[in-house]
Amino acid sequence: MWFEDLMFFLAAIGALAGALGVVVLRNPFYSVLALVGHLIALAVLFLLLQAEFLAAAQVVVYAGAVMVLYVFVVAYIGGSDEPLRPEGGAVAAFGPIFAVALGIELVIAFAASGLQALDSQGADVGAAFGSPGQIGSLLLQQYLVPFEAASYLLLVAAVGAVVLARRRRGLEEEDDDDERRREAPVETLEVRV
Amino acid sequence: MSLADVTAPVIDYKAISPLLATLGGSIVVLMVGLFRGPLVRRVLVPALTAVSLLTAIGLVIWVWRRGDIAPVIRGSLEVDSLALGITVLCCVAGLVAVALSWRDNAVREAGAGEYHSLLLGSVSGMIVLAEASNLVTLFVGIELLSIPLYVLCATELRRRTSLEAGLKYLVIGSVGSATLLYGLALVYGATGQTGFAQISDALGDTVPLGDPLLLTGVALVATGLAFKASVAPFHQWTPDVYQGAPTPITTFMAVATKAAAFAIFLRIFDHALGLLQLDWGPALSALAVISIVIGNVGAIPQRSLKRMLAWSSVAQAGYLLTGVVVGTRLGLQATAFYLAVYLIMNVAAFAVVVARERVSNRGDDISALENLGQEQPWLAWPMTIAMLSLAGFPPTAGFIGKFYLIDASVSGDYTWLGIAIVVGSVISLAYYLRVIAAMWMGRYEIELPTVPRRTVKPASGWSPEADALAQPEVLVVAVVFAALTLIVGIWPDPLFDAARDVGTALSNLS
Amino acid sequence: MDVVWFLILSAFIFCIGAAGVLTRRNPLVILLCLELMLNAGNLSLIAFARMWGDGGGQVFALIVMVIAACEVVIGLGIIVAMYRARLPIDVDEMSELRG
Amino acid sequence: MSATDYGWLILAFPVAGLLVISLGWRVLPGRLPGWIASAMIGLSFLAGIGAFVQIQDLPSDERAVVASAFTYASTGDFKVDLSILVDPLSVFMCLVVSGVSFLIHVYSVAYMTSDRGYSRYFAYLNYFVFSMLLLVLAANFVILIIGWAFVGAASYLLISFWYRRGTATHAGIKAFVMNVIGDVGLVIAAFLLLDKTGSLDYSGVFGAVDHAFSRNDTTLVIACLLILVGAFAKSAQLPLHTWLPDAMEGPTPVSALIHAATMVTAGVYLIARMYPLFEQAPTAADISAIIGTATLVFAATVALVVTDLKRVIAYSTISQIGYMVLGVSVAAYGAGLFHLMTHAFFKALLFMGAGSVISAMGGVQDLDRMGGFRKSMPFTFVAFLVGACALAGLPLFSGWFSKDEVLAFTLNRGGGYVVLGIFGYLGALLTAFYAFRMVFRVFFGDPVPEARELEGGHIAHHDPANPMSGESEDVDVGFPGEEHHIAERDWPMKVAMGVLAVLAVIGGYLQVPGVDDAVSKFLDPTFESSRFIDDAPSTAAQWVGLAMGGVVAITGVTVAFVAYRRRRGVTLELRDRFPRLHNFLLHKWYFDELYDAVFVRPAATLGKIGRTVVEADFVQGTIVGGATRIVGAGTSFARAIQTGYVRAYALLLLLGVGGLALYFLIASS
Amino acid sequence: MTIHLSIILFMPLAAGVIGAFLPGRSGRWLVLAATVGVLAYVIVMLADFDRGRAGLQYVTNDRWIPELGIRYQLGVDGLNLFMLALTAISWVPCTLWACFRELDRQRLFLFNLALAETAVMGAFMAQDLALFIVFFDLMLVPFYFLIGGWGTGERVRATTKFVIYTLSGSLLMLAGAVALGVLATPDGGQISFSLAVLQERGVPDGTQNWIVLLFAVAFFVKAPLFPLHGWIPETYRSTPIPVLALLSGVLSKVGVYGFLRIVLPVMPDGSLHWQELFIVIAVFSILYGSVLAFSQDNVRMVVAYSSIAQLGFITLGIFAFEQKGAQGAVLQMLNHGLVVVPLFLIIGAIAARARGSESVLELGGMAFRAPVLAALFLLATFATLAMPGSSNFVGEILILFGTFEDKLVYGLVASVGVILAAVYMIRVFQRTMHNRVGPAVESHDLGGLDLATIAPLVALIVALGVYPQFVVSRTDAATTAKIQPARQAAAAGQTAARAEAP
Repeated sequence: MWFEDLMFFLAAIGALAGALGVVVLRNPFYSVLALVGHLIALAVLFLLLQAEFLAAAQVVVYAGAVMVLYVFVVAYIGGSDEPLRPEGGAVAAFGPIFAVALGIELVIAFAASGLQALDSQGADVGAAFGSPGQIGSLLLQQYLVPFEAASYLLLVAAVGAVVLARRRRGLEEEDDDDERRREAPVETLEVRV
Repeated sequence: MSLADVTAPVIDYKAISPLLATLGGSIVVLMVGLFRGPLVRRVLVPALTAVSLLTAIGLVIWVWRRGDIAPVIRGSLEVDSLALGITVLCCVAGLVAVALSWRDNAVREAGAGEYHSLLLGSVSGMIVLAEASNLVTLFVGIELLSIPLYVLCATELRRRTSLEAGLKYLVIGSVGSATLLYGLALVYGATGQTGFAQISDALGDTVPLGDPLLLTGVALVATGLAFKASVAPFHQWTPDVYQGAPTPITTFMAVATKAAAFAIFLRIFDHALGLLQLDWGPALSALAVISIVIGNVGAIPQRSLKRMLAWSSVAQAGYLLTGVVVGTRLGLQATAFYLAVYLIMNVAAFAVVVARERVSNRGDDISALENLGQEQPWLAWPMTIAMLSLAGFPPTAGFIGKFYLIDASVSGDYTWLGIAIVVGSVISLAYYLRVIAAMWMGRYEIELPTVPRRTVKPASGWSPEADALAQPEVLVVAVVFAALTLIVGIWPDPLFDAARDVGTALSNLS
Repeated sequence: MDVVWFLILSAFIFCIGAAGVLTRRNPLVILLCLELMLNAGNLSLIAFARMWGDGGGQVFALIVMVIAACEVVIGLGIIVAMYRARLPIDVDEMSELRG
Repeated sequence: MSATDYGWLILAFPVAGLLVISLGWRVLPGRLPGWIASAMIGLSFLAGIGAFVQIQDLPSDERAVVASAFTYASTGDFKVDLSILVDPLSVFMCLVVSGVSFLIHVYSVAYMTSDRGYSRYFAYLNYFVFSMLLLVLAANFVILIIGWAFVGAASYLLISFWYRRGTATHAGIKAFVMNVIGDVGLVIAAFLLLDKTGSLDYSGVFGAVDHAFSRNDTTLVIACLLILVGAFAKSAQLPLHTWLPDAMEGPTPVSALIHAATMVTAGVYLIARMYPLFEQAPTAADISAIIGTATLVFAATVALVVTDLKRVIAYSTISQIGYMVLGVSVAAYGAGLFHLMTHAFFKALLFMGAGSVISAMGGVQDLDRMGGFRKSMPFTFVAFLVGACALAGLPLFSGWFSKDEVLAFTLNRGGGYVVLGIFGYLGALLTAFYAFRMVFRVFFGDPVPEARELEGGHIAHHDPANPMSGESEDVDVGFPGEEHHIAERDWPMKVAMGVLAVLAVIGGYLQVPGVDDAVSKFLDPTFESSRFIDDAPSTAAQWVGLAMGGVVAITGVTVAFVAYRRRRGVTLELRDRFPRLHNFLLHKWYFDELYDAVFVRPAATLGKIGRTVVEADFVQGTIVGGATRIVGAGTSFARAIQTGYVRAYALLLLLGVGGLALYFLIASS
Repeated sequence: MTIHLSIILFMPLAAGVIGAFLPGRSGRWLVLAATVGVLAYVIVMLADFDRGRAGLQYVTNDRWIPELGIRYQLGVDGLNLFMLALTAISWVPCTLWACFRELDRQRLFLFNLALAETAVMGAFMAQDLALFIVFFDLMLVPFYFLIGGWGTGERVRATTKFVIYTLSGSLLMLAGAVALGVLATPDGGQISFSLAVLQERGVPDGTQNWIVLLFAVAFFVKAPLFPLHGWIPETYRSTPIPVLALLSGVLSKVGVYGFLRIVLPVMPDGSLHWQELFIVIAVFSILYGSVLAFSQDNVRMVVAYSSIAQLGFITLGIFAFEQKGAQGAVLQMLNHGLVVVPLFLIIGAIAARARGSESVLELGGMAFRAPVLAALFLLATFATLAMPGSSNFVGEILILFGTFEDKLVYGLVASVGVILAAVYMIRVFQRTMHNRVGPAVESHDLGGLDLATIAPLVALIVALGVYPQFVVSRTDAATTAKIQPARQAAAAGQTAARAEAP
């Protein structure tokens, strides 16, 4: 028992630290790394909650694949420190306060809730709980539709990414008249109305 | 446990056939789009898209059933008349978008195949959302609806505002869906169920009705959905995104997204959380009033027609919300009815905007409409009718729709919401009438803007000198939907029948 | 360890993510913060799943991961497009549409 | 033909004339319109005779016949027919009105010759006569009010007949508004009567008076006072008299007809007609008598000092009507109406004389500039002199019989009425004085240039000017046209004046105490139900009264003679000695100024306030502006938060979440 | 014989639509013909009308929107008979005017005119509350275009203000109407807006009160009465003359008509509850309108404010809850329309003779060169100030008598308005026709077109003045029936008060 508690605290601290790191670190590159750490910590928590499969997925897919993509992009566009600017300063100042307020509200919600189960280890479940088998059967039966839809969503996302990021004839060539394009989006010939 | 005990669920293919039509359509279009070439780009792809959408509509009519029916596929989808009705609306919106984008730059930028398949993807998302009957499907549906739209908003990559719109929509949209997700999580946590039916059973049973956990979840869910429906104070993305996005996409977003969002609004609040009406009723009605006020006052100073329509759509969302708030069958019917009306009149208006912004060197600024009455009555009349309808004048659909909504709110003991609708409509006159004045009453007092004379790149295939007839498809859309506005205003019975069928969904309503 | 603690932790993560969205101007980082918020949702989902002993929550979480990935992809795509268009990678710069 | 048929005819002829002239005004040549109009009135007079004969044939208790043409308006208890009442009173009035009108029409035929508005003039004139006859023939209150307002309208149109004169139009609007006030009074009175008696017909009302109202019943008194408002507004009695002097802006024949002979006496007719009410409400009757007396004295005093010839006559009219009002108020109906008749004769005559003098003076009406017309206009002189004698009430002239009979009746009532009677004699003294003041100042003394020219045969005018404002005349609208003929030279005028002069002399002998009293006899059937039908003064008493009247009149004339022939300048001395008094009288006791201060200015100010404060500030400013401001504030707020910064949007979104969650948390606990 | 109201109702619109598509200027003849046709048909109806009956005649009653309980229900009774006549009569001269003037976009103008006629006719015919509201709002559309498209000066601003004002009223009424329909529906009953049904169902007093208020706002704005007349000045200034004639002569009646048709019969208790307030508003409007009328220099504005006063009288008569008063109000609705239309046409003629000036400061002395114009104007003026002998006088005296019955004081105050009317109308007549020739004036007499448009109306005024019973006899029964519920309510209230007193 004590071991699990210890693990929880360690993981929780890790998760929070990672999260804070994402927010406070000025360099996006470090932010990404912080997020990786955060994700791993989360994976540990998942384990504590007997979600082995998810923990694995978290580490492999998320902390692995997705973050790598991030790193590539950051490398591509060159993550630069951002200096502070006046505009939106107010938001930057008050934002955290409101966010904290929201968090407190959530905590109150949890604390005030009348559900006894909250203050328990949770229902006693068999060893199969959270196993790939169980997840799989759920995916194939009860949650078939979301599963399929999600897979289709991946396809859509891929297409979208292609649309957005594909090198396109005409963009680079017209770099020189970027400035003009700022106020006058597209232009070739004059039109009388 | 082995695969042996995994029994594949029974799938009612007939019921989900419309969804399959759009899904399949998007794949096919994507594939066909890979073949470059003008014929494919300009003709084949749009045609196929239209076909798949029409098929979907046809299938809906085939599937159409009154009354509440057993959910298909283990309660993931609820193919009832509400879902089907919304499906039709979304498909119509899709068709319109196809027609309007035919000559649009966005298509060429994004590539016809990708563009249209994303469009269909979004439509599918809406269908899924409308049919969703458990939390997971709901969330997937919403994302499937949104993600293609993020992309489509940004497709005019040469236009800074388009990218800005995409970015803003993505960021705010993700915040919204994160909030929604957390809310769903809390609801799930409070009830231990994902299926709507089970949730409504669990209310008061496994969890007390007033439980803070549950209610906080409801609050977050409401936020997430209100965001999608662009209900104030979660509306701020709307004007910017509508203005920045390519106009055909704006049209699609404006009408279809709202339809889907309100479908799920109705399903979750009037069905799953129906028992909590006493708790969320006041909150949602407050939101409704705020949207009505903010949307209308926000629209008044706008010169950009798209932006003006965006603000007005915020107000319209407020009107629609009243139908949800009352939580009665009449409310459900009124909302469905008004969604249809809203689609008809907005499409007419947006079509005209598309037509003008392509030829006018003032873009979508209101001054682009100046003297349209004399120069191009065939564009001026649809716009006029649309504006009158939005303002709620008889004998247009808008009047009947508002009448129905007020009727619903009064019968649901929310008379003051009816008054709010009325007051909102009065304020809205200020900007709707200005548009009409611009078209018919010369340049009087519509001081011309100082916007830089913008030079226009004509979409391929037509001469900029030509008048509206150079883009027949846009003209047809405008005229057809304007005519519909009038027809529905004068002979609304068919639409009412449909609304009544829709009303037979959600059996728990009184 | 009681479930409620996991939940409280998730709440904190959620609001940290929110605070990040509000404070950072680099869209990349904002995307990261959105990830945080989604993960908070995931954590609570899994915690509830544990609490009720119901697999649904875990499946939900799994699908959320997929969705999160999709959002990231699109977000990065837009950022790249902005970069290609020589636009500043700064959300405050992208404020031409207003009023 | 029955009496009522004649009654309809009486009304029909003027209408016919009106239509013919007003529709044919482009084609009718020269003086033809005038002759048509005159003929119509003449016919109407003959019809009057017919009615007179017919009604004499009826037994004396059935001499009130009502005929109804059609239902005018009927809803609920409001039932009104277009019906006329032919009885001795109405016939008497018809005869006087149509007779005098006829003469004046004839006079006008010549008098207005050179006027561009010739046809218009006669159309108006016929319209007036029709209205007047409708008024006297009406058999119920609504028709009465219609005729009442019609004569008002006609008088308005004729006063501002020369409408390019600012003074004329101003006088017109004044007269019209005063008359409307009277109409409203009548309307309210009519309601009160309808409410209590349930009818608007004379017969119904009078029949119900005795049991519907107790004696001096408050409602009835109020109703009678309202009727008096109507009567006094029309008859220019205090305090509603101010319009009549200004009304002299109209052409002289109009002054003669409307503002001396007929319309202004309608009030007298009304009171006589309403006698059942007044006898049931003696308080009202007394008030009316007092006001009548006050008016006659007041007007006479003003007439002493006014120097405008026509205005002098106008004030004398007011004063004389005072006598009539006094008469009918003290139940001397026969006497009052008798005086009405004689007054019609001699006052019309005076106006005609004045008219020819004025036209000889080229429109100038100021006594100070006149003099010595005796030689140049002998005919006018004689006529005017006769009129003056009658007015002054010199023995054997008509005025003497009628006026002094009124006074005799008054004294006969005894009590407080004696006081009224004494004031009446005082008024008679003043009357005699100012009557001959006119005569002496106009016709005697050294001839003024105009008079000399006239003797030299010159009959044309100088370039015309508005004597009131001095602004040069706009000859487009006629008078005084360049080639305007002067009374002496044109026979229709002579005829009219001659006939009237004769009537002014002999008219009085219709009613000589002890000898005969034709008028009273004829009228008696109308007033048979009067309480005072029997207590007429004895013949002896009447003769005493006449004698006193004669003495008074002669005294007045003598004084005038002394003042203006023997010892010139005594008047000037008086003026210098009592300048305040003189001013007071000269300003007609400051009535105009008073009304201006009390009604006109406040109304104007009110209008200004309404336009600026209420309309601009409240309606447009507060109501409209308030709404717009609110919306505007909302607009600027919505714009202000729409900063374009995505993070701000996210913030608002999270705020919304927080707020919503907070609400639900509160709701849950 | 049976009169088909639908034909009357839609003939103009049909003609307008077809005319809009006919080539060249041939469309105008069609529209004109339709207007005249409507007039003819209405005259036939007048002749055929059964004057004795209080109930509806020539009823049309079909289903339109069953879902909302809205029926296409038309009918004529004494109440709206002459309103229809007024509409038909007034539209002819105005259409004539539009047909023979050089207007740009003449076909559009005529189309709007025709649409307006249909809408107004519909509002007067409708026997279903919702249908009434439909036409009530529809009226705004053509007038919005007519004022904004062909007006003068700040026309867009003016027309926008006009529409917003009126619609804010009528939308509130819409809310009220829906509430009325819903609350009147018994449990399980089908909702219905048919006035007959509503009257027989009724709603509880408490609810009636605020619903009546909503209706009153709409009708007061339309009339207009103080303080809801804010749209008057700008709108009247910029509206083209014939449109203005219709606006002031006909449209303003729809509001007060609504009181008699809907409010009093359906919500007697509510009406009673606000009676005092409405009477005060009416009386104040009379005085206010009159005072402002004679402080105006622009001839139009004088007539504008005078009509505020006139409508005040009508409202007063209605809310006197007394037969004479209501009867007078109905009569006065017709009269005011009949005098205002020619008045505005005359003002148009005057402006045409004064280089477009309408200010009394620049006018004067027209009568000499334009005697016919002056004569017609004179008659119209006398009628407007309700001179005895005009039908307006009968209307006003009935209203006053009706008011005196129970509300003597208000009646007396109101009768001051009669005097003021004399002042401002005569003033206008003089300052234009009489006095010295004004600086702007180049007077000449009426042309054939003006004569053809104005003279018949004036003749009609005179005819009615001679025989008002023609109207009264036909309206009496219906009017009495309509105010009966309110009178009963009032009577009940008084008895209750008496019961409490001792």
